[in-house]
Amino acid sequence: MLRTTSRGKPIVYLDTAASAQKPQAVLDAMTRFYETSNANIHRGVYQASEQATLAYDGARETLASFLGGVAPEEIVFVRGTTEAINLVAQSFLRPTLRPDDWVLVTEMEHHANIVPWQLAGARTVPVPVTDGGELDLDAARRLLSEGPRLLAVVHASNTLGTINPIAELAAMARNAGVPVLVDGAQAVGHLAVDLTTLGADFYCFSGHKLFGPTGVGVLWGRRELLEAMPPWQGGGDMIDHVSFERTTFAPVPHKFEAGTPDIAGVIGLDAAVHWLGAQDRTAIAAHEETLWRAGRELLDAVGGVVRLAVPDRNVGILTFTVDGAHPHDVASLLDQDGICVRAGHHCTQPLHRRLGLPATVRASIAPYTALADLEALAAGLRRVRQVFA
Amino acid sequence: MLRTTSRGKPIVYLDTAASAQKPQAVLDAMTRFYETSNANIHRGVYQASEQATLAYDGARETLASFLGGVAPEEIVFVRGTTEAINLVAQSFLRPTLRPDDWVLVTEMEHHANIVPWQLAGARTVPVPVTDGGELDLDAARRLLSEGPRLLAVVHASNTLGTINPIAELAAMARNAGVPVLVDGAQAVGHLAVDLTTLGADFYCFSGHKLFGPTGVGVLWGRRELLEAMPPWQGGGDMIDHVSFERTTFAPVPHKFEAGTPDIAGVIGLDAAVHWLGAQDRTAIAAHEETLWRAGRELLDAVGGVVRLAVPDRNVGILTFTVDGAHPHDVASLLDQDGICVRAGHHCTQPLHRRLGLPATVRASIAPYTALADLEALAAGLRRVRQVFA
Amino acid sequence: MATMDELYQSVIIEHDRSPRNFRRLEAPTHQADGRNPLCGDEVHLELRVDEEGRIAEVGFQGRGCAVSKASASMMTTALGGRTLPEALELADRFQALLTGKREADASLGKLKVFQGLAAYPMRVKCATMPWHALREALRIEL
Amino acid sequence: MATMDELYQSVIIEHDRSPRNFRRLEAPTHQADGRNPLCGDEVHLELRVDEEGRIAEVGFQGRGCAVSKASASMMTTALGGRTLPEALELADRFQALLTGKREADASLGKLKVFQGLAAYPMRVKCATMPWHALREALRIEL
Ligand SMILES: Cc1ncc(COP(=O)(O)O)c(C=O)c1O
Ligand SMILES: Cc1ncc(COP(=O)(O)O)c(C=O)c1O
Repeated sequence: MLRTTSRGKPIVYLDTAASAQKPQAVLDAMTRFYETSNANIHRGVYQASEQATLAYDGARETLASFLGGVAPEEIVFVRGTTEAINLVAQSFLRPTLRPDDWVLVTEMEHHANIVPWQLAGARTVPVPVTDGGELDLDAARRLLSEGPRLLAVVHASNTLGTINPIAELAAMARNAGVPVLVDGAQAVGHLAVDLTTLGADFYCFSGHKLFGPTGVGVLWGRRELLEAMPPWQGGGDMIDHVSFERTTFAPVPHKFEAGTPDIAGVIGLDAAVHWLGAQDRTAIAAHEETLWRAGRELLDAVGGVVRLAVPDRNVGILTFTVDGAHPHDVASLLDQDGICVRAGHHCTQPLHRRLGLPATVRASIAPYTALADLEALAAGLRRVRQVFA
Repeated sequence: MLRTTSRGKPIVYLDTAASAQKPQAVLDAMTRFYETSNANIHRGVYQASEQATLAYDGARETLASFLGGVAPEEIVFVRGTTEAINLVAQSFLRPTLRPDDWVLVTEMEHHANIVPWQLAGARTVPVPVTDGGELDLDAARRLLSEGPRLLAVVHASNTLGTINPIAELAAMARNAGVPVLVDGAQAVGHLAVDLTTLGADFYCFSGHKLFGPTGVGVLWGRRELLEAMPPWQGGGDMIDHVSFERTTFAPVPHKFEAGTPDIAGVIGLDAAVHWLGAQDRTAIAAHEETLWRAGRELLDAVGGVVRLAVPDRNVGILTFTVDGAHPHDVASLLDQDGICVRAGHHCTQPLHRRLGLPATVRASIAPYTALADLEALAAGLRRVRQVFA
Repeated sequence: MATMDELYQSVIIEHDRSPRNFRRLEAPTHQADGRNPLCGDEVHLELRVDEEGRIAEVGFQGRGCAVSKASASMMTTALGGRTLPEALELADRFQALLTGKREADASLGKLKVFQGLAAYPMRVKCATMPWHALREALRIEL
Repeated sequence: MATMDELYQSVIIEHDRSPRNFRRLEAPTHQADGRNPLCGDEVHLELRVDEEGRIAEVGFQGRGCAVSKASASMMTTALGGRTLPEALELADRFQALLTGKREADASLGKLKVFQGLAAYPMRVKCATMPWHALREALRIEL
């Protein structure tokens, strides 16, 4: 994709935070699956089904070790971050929800980490975000002591790029006896995540933001919690015994994977994680940080570009507004130059209300981003300023 | 895949009822998406996102016309049949469920059309299956008059191949004021389905059995019903306005498509439906029926192979047992010859209990099946008989 | 076909800067709120329909991109003096123009500059949003 | 490496036809049910452990494929006279053999014919199912 053109110009892809481009190895793995061992899993004794099953179960092991060496049975394959959170909301929270129960979220959460709790019947109360774009930890500590059922917090903000101090928050939550769900959608592609030490109880992310395919994501949960939760969806592969009177269920993780999963998607995600594992992640992080700092300077030099206040620990997100020009207009005019950025509320309406802005423009940095991409962005913004001059 | 070998022999794929092989056009469409317009949908104003959005929304139109010309807004993309049924169970049934409410299912349902109703809190009561492998319509009529909340019935049985008289059942249900969900997982690949005349209220199927990719499926529902249903999953793209106090939702179908969907999967399914639309479906149906009849004779000639009693209107499924040999052993030994069949309960434990069999062997016929495949099956079964002789 | 830049420069920027009828009415007879949930843009639309059933006054407020603002601004001027059925018909014609289902013709007047937007489907919603609010408003008599 | 056919012909078919200890015990001290939910196979296993803590008798019933039946049959003969820790250790060794984590050695006795099954992971479950039931049974004293 990065070799293609957009609106006749070479593409400048700065929207990885929405969805990442895929290494060839990921596409190849999926095509190879469909061409050589396409079959359903867990049910056939013939070779293709066996290979599909081994590849699928192997992906669980790949993901388990990618996340710091957790147990493979703690990895549940879902469609993405959104489904993972809905699963926890419906299967962990709802069955034991009492009237007036509430979930502690933050002002910087993605809608995916707000609405599922509301749909499960809980109130959501936010930890405030400071003017510097960080979580107010004192407020978090105070709110944790007021008896929320759960702390649901984003590891890295998709709008600000802020990397939240999860270990610290998880320790506070543990003291308060509050379980913690972490939305890792924006974090896993940039940070090494070790769930054996992080302190979270649930962690989730989407494959498509981790250089993998659409349609697949991961929910990790502590085994005791997963085991105690009733199944959410029912169907094939998640049962032990079915009758019209009484049905019993398979052990975790199968209990949570009803029906035919996105087998090819899981195999693609496995390939993406292998690809990432073969990269020098420290070097990538350094590259991204260098570009992020350069990007800030380039934007500041345009004039009339107002960057959001964000902390220095950042996953490489540049979010800004342009004086006198609405974000959508900015993105449309940049699009004329083949530059792909995101404009809107980025599914964080409450954060935008906090910022007093209906919408912002976001450029996000990935391993394949080059300085030239950011220079193109700055040049594009100069043109936007001219149009609106 | 059909050009590959299995256990060193050319593959004989007779497990399309579990998952179909994919035309090249489907793989190409997905690869093309990832290579030329991979981006998230509904949120970007740049060209790649725009193309992805148009392709995704276009798939909704393709599916709507494939199903007889229903409204595109009535098409909800889900992971597969299983998720579709769970959605209806949780969003249509559960919110209005009273104690003692029950769902009328049938003895030939797949677990995916039994367990979700149970998880939603309803009892399941089955329409019996006759010795000939058909639904007992008199019993169905009687049971419908006893006040079930819903009739949930499979269009074509994945174990028997029976094509159920859905129009007739739907008419009975309508008289009794009972809404009808039809599990079309095994039907859409074989029959032309016209939802404007069928009489169903919900219809669902999986892409991977319709020559499409894994990870995608369709729920169709009457607009009035979908509109009246609360959302099931919460997250991005399904909201109108989000706040910590109160959230409002987007119109159908978006209300039911929270988070990033399997964009590539939807595009692959679109390609599969286009591919199917370009075939002569009458000719395919005739080909399948000829093979099915030939298959029956070939199996009967082996000796010691006992076919299940099934009606003549059939989607091309051959299910049998072999005297003195357990289905798993049969399938394993056939696998030695590169023959892929399914052995087990095929996710229809209640039907198997009705048949008095713990497991059966199933061979299923597809457009790409050849007489030689069935001859190979018969020869393989002769060898199985020798091993067990 | 106009490029996006030309579209902006020809008309959109001008209306964005000096929107017509950007105000509340004294005695509206109809009103509605329009929203584009994907971008958070909002428009509040008010109309006054006189005794003869003709649109006498239109005002809008809100925040949005230049496209939606220009579209709302030009809509308010295009509606004056029309009956409600005429207004709805204009809304349909505008929608058809932007979704490429219809060519521009004289009946659209100045609105036809928006035709260039048909090539940018993600932005079409910005331009049609005020018109959706109009349809809504005509249903909600005060 | 034995092919599936050879495996069946060498031992599985024979035990399938004449399973050893295919019966209920008079006075079991332990029992459990094993099930392979994917294929519906079931085994009911009973043990009698004597005063010295050794397995004196084992019986099984149920229905299943030839592999699970042969495995259960051979398990019942292999367990006689063992202590419970010894039985569990044998279960571990058997599991390791079938998952390719360990080569066959003399300690496995006749059970080592199952090694060929390691190449067929979907069938491994059939062979290990009775052994899982054993682990379960040793937890459930009657
Ligand atoms: C009749 C029937 N219903 C439901 C399903 C479940 O489909 P999926 O596993 O794709 O959700 C299947 C396939 O396994 C089926 O054959
Ligand atoms: C922080 C965060 N959480 C959740 C999501 C939702 O992910 P998905 O749409 O893949 O379910 C996203 C991406 O949109 C995100 O950035």
